[in-house]
Amino acid sequence: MTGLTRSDIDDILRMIDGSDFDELRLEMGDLKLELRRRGAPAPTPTASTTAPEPPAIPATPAVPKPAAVTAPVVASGGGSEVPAPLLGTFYRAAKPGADPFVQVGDTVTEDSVIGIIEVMKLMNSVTAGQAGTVTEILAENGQLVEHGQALIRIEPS
Amino acid sequence: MTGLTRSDIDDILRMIDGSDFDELRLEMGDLKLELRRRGAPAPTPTASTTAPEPPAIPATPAVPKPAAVTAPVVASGGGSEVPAPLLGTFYRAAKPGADPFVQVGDTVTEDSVIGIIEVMKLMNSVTAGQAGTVTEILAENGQLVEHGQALIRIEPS
Amino acid sequence: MAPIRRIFIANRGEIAVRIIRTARALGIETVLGVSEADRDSLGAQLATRAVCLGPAPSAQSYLKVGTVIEAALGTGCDAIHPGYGFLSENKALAEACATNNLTFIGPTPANLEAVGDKLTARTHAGNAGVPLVPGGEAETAEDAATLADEVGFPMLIKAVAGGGGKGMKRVDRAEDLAAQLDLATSEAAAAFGDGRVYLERYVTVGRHVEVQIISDGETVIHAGERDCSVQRRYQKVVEEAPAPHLTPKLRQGLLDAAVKFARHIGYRSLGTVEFLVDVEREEFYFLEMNARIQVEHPVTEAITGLDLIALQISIAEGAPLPLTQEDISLGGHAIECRLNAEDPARDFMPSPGRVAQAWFPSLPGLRVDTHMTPGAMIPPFYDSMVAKLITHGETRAEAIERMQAALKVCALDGIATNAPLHAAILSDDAFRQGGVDTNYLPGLLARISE
Amino acid sequence: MAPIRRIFIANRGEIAVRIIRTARALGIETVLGVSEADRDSLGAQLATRAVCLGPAPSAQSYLKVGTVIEAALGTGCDAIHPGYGFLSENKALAEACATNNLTFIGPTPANLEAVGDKLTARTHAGNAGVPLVPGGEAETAEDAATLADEVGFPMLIKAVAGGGGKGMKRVDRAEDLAAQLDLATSEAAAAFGDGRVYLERYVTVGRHVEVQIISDGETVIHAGERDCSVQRRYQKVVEEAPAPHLTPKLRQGLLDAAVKFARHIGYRSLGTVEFLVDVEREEFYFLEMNARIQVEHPVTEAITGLDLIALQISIAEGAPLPLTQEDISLGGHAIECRLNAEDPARDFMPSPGRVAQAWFPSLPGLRVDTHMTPGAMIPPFYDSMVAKLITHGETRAEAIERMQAALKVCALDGIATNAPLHAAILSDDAFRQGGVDTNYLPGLLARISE
Repeated sequence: MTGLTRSDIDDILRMIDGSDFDELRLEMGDLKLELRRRGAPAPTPTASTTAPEPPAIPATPAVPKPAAVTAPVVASGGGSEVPAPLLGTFYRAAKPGADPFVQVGDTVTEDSVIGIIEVMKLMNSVTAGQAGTVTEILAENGQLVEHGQALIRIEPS
Repeated sequence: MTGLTRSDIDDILRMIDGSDFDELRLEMGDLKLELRRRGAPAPTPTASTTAPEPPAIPATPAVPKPAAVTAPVVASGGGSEVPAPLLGTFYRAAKPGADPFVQVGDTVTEDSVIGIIEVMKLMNSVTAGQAGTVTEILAENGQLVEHGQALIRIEPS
Repeated sequence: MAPIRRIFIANRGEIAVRIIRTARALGIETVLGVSEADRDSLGAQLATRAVCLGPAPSAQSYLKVGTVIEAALGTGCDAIHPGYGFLSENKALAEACATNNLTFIGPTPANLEAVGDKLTARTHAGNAGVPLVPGGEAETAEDAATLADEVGFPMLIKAVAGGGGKGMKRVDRAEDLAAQLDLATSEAAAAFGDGRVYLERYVTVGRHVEVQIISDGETVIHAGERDCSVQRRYQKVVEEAPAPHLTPKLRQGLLDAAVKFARHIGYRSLGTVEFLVDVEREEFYFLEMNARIQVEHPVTEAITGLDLIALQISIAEGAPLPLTQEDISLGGHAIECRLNAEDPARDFMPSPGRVAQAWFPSLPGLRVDTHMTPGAMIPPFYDSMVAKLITHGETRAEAIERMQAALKVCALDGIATNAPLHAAILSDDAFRQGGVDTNYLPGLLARISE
Repeated sequence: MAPIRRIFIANRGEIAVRIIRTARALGIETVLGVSEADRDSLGAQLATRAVCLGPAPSAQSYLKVGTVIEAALGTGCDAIHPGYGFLSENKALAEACATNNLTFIGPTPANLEAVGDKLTARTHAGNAGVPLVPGGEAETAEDAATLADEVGFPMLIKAVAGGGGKGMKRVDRAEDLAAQLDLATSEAAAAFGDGRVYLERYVTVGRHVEVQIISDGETVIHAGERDCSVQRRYQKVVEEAPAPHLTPKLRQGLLDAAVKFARHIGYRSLGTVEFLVDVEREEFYFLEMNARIQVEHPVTEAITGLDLIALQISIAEGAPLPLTQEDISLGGHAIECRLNAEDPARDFMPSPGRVAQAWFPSLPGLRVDTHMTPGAMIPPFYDSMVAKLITHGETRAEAIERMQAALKVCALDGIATNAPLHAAILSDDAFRQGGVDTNYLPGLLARISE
């Protein structure tokens, strides 16, 4: 069988434990996994009373993609996050005063530059890595970002 | 299915215990596992997909009862286990040479005596606690059983 | 008696781990009897085997003599170590061991009888010529009133079967006597199943000093004294050895009295004779004898270099003491801080729960006895003591300095502890000067809360 | 220089935890730079903050000078502690610290230059009048052959930029020289990015003895010597202090030579001068100087009572040494066993994985430096050393006995470790007699495997 092994579950628990998540639902083929943190509100978002979404088979809005699993910060409110490829100082624009590379609402392609990370005067441009719409800017301009830290969130198109 | 063994479930329990989660649901093929921390609010049956409906799905053999979460030995291969109500020496028969109280295949009722536990010359009879058919004898005759140790397995009728 | 090969530990927490430590060093196997709440405890992980005695409440697990005996026999143990508290001074357990061919790692049933009932112990002390606080038994309010006339107020009511401050009441005025007597009686009955109490003169300025006794039944020696005057509600908080600022005469008087008492009752095993010391008058009074290993034994181990648990096991095996009084030499000064899972900011409410971080690195002169690990669960059913920090230094000042460093460096997170209280004590001038009495900590707490 | 308030630790494992320990005692904050594989490590949990430098491979995380500097600046640190290994002796890091107004907790860039290149260090030693093993640089096989004619076989090829046994080759016969030279060159190039090698006479019977130097740049003192002769493939396995059975004259000669060398190069910080000692001839030769804290520093701390990391920080802050040579007094004997996650039964194959149990209780005279906790993951990317057990006793025999107890009592389960090897060494007569040379451990291993 192709489902999760015990050590997978172990890893998932650890990961979730260290994240800001309150809840995880995972469906893989015939496997379904749900986790909810102590004190977290009961799972209302997906298919409950006020949700206008079609309660069909969940389109897995809250399920992180495999790539996000190993990132230090995983998706929390839908969409995918673009992680910092290296540690350094994050800049949203090419130079002070210039327009930011991206704003919330912008459409990006895989190759769109979304920011710059400076390490010892070396500038490294960061690309979106996927096409979609920018829904949130997560990292602060001019601040240190760790390797793997979420920079922006994209709703994939 | 070949998936989880009892010790896997034990491990998962321990893991969950050490985490901040109150609840775990796992379905793998024909196996469904639900765990809820004692004192955790019962899940509001919201999600259409995974809510366990007892009448709809009569046989959920691998799902331990909530109480089983804190019990030392949980269900593993179908059926329910009868735990030792106290530590002592377990006897399958009323006296040496006598017929055992129960054998595999026997039908028992809630009040059927399934064995005796001796503590300091005091004999304590152990009842099945539920009606069903004995599928396995787990504890050895004349040996120490711990508090909560599984004595026999019963397929509930 | 034959060498012990497998010990059943009828206890929990840090003392279970402490016993396992010495057993491992001696190559002795261990079986730990645990309650349901302690299945995953460090002791259960470290013991050769753990068996579940029963549900979490002590009365249904740790306090069941029959279950403990059954578990020890069923797991092939040849001895039982009772630790402290729980069944450690329970004569029925010691007797059941004898009838079941198990070695009880503790004193004889007769010893337990001689000191278990505090009135009996008082009588023995009197016969042995050891000074006693004026007082006696009181079955009725009338008895108590008569006694009060002889002895004078303030008085202290104590449980005959007691220990650990339970059933203890201070009475300052005659009009309160009857009510407090009732209260103490019912507390004692609840705590020990024995409602008998006795009364003593309450010595208002006193220090709690106790002497470590080691005896194989023939040779009785001492391993110096400990000062446990820093107490809150009769619970020891900080202990140290040696007791600061005793005159050589007073110290020798205490040591001699303790040995005399132990000899008088034919004591065999480790034990501790507790005294109330009136430093100004250079006088002391017998309080009681604890017939078990003591929580604060590490400070004695630190200044003597002994392994008291190893000695206790060796005595239980029937071996003659491997050392004489002359072999005991005291070096330096040691202090113990009891870290409790309790919140000083909330009137020391217990704070059970899951420990996030538990880190006790090796610092110079620091010893830590604990069952805490990252992720450990502190169940709400038992004592709130979760770790003992012990520092040893060449001088008392060095031991204090090392304890202050330990409190700064070690981490026990996720629960509230009384570590801030310890930091306050260690930096307080009166404590640093040394020789405070049992009124000290309540006074400090009052000053802090102002 | 101003007092350090927040240290960036550019390291991992037990030494990161060790640095945090002293920082906590001093009230200094710490930021630990971790790789992805070390996110959950004990150091990351204990540091005031942890930041992820990059992926697991060291070349992409721990070895990136620019990233380390950026991370230190971005987290508001005012100093960098490089630990040992990784960037600890990297001149570029020390220089980048200087240009970025960060205090490098280590020697000056000039010091690193003087000892980083082993040929340069040899030259300095010669100029300082410190004895050297006959040898020199060899760029070509012809150079090497000429040198061999002068010096004689066996010879040892060493990497100029090297350390830790990498690029080291023993050559016994002239016909093997060219091939081994090639091998050593490419190993050195792979390990250090610098393929230069040099040759020395291979002293067949020698002990590895090193001297701990402490210097503020003005006052140069030593803190005694350490014997690290118990080695396997040039990796130290057991270390001790003081070195057993040295004559007072030989010991003084070593200590004086080390101080002389450190003074000659104007060394500032902690450092260690390593010597090869020919005990029979009462001679010794300079090997190299390690310009950093050493793995085995705890044995020196045990016999001196010093906190070397605290001294290192204080020197980096620009404070004059708070002690003179006369203040250093050596007491007792200390031994360190390096516990590695490796399997002696499988030719010491590394055994990374998840630790089930990690329990190192406080035993008398035992210190444990470790980043292991129950459930800790040992990643496969780094050094296999997972804990250092250090015991201190009044005598060498007592230190050995205490180490044997520690090996029996402590638990590190779930992975294979070299603990059985340590037990074998400690019970071996030759080791117990003391003063074994660097051939000892290979010989013992051969005897065991027979």
